[in-house]
Amino acid sequence: MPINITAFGQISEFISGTISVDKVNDTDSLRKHLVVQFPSLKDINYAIAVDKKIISVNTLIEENATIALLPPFSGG
Amino acid sequence: MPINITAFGQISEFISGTISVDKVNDTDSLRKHLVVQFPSLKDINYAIAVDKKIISVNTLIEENATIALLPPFSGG
Amino acid sequence: MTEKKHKQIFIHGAISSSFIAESIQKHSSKTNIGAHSIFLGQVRSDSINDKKVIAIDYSTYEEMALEKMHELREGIFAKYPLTCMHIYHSLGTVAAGEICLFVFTSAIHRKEAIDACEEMVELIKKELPVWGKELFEDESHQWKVNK
Amino acid sequence: MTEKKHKQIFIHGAISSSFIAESIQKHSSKTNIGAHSIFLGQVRSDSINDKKVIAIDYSTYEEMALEKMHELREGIFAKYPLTCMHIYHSLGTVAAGEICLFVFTSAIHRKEAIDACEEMVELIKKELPVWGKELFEDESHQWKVNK
Repeated sequence: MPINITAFGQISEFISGTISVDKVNDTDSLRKHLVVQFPSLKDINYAIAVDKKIISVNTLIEENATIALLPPFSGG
Repeated sequence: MPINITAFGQISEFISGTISVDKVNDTDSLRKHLVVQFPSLKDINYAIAVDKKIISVNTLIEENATIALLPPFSGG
Repeated sequence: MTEKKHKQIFIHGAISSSFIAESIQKHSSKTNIGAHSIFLGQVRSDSINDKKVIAIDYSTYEEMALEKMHELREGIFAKYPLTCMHIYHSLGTVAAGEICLFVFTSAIHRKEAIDACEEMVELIKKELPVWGKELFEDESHQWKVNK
Repeated sequence: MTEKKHKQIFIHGAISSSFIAESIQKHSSKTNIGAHSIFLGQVRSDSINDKKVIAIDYSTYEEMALEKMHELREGIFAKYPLTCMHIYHSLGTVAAGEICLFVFTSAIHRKEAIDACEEMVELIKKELPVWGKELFEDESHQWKVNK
């Protein structure tokens, strides 16, 4: 299914827009898929937010969910 | 001897200028003398500064010393 | 799903000293306030591998950031008896020497204002989805890392 | 006996927000600074026995206060790696809602600026020979007590 992914910070330099992925229905499998498609992700300790909440355990990705890839914050 | 005393804060409301005292040559005897002359001092927990330094033990008062009576600070 | 409208904290570009002065001035009518604590983050011209940072370009995930800030505010107000708290963070380019973060807490007594301000600064650095891209003189860049 | 000339910290009347803004602005050329911490004391309109404080009249033992402040500054600079520190205290009458104390520390990193600012505020309250006379609406007064 196509997943709408928004990437931020340094990840936004190589990922943007909607990504079509097969057999991905949870965040763990999304991670595995992304690192294959974008090997640069390997070196980035990023968090995933589903509908604006950072998830800490593997989470099902519902249709129309908003997925965000968040490298470490560096505000202030 | 006449002692030049500067009083601050609430003490300045009833002590000002130079005070003549007899048989006073240290800060302990000055305290005893002052509380007789100014009974209001009894209720004020004041410090004495000799030449701009707050003294913590009985201290000789040299001629020309600058004596200050300092009620609790309340700046800020 | 109704979405609560959260208070805006983002300002485009640097936070000016006159903006800070106005914020302070506005509190003169609140005569129950005894103490203000203010933290200002200023963009530092660090040298990294002999290249000087000339500016930081800030970006955010705004919807998430405003929701998170609402949650952080509620936590701080529950913990400290504050009169008020104001927070502003820059987006876009902020040159070295300019202000990019303004945290302003006010309370009856100093302890609460000071502690709340410090805690809020730490929370912003750790939990607010904001990213700083350090721009060098030679137009190269590097992503900032918070300590 | 030669007397060292110490930095003046006293300002007659309230500390204006534009004065604070100028102090902040002056630091924009110091691009090694990453963090500023500011404490502002504001005169509170407390009610004491049903009488409202409308202003505080501050007085000091100036020679002693400047000597003491010099000593406190040296202690803080020895303890914290600060870029700079500025301190201003009002003398004379400051109305409720106006600023009477301005402590401003700057450092490369936030921790030092914040800790130094907080410690300096505590030292000023405890060790600086300054007295505040709280003035009431009916022209009576009471001497302020610091907690």
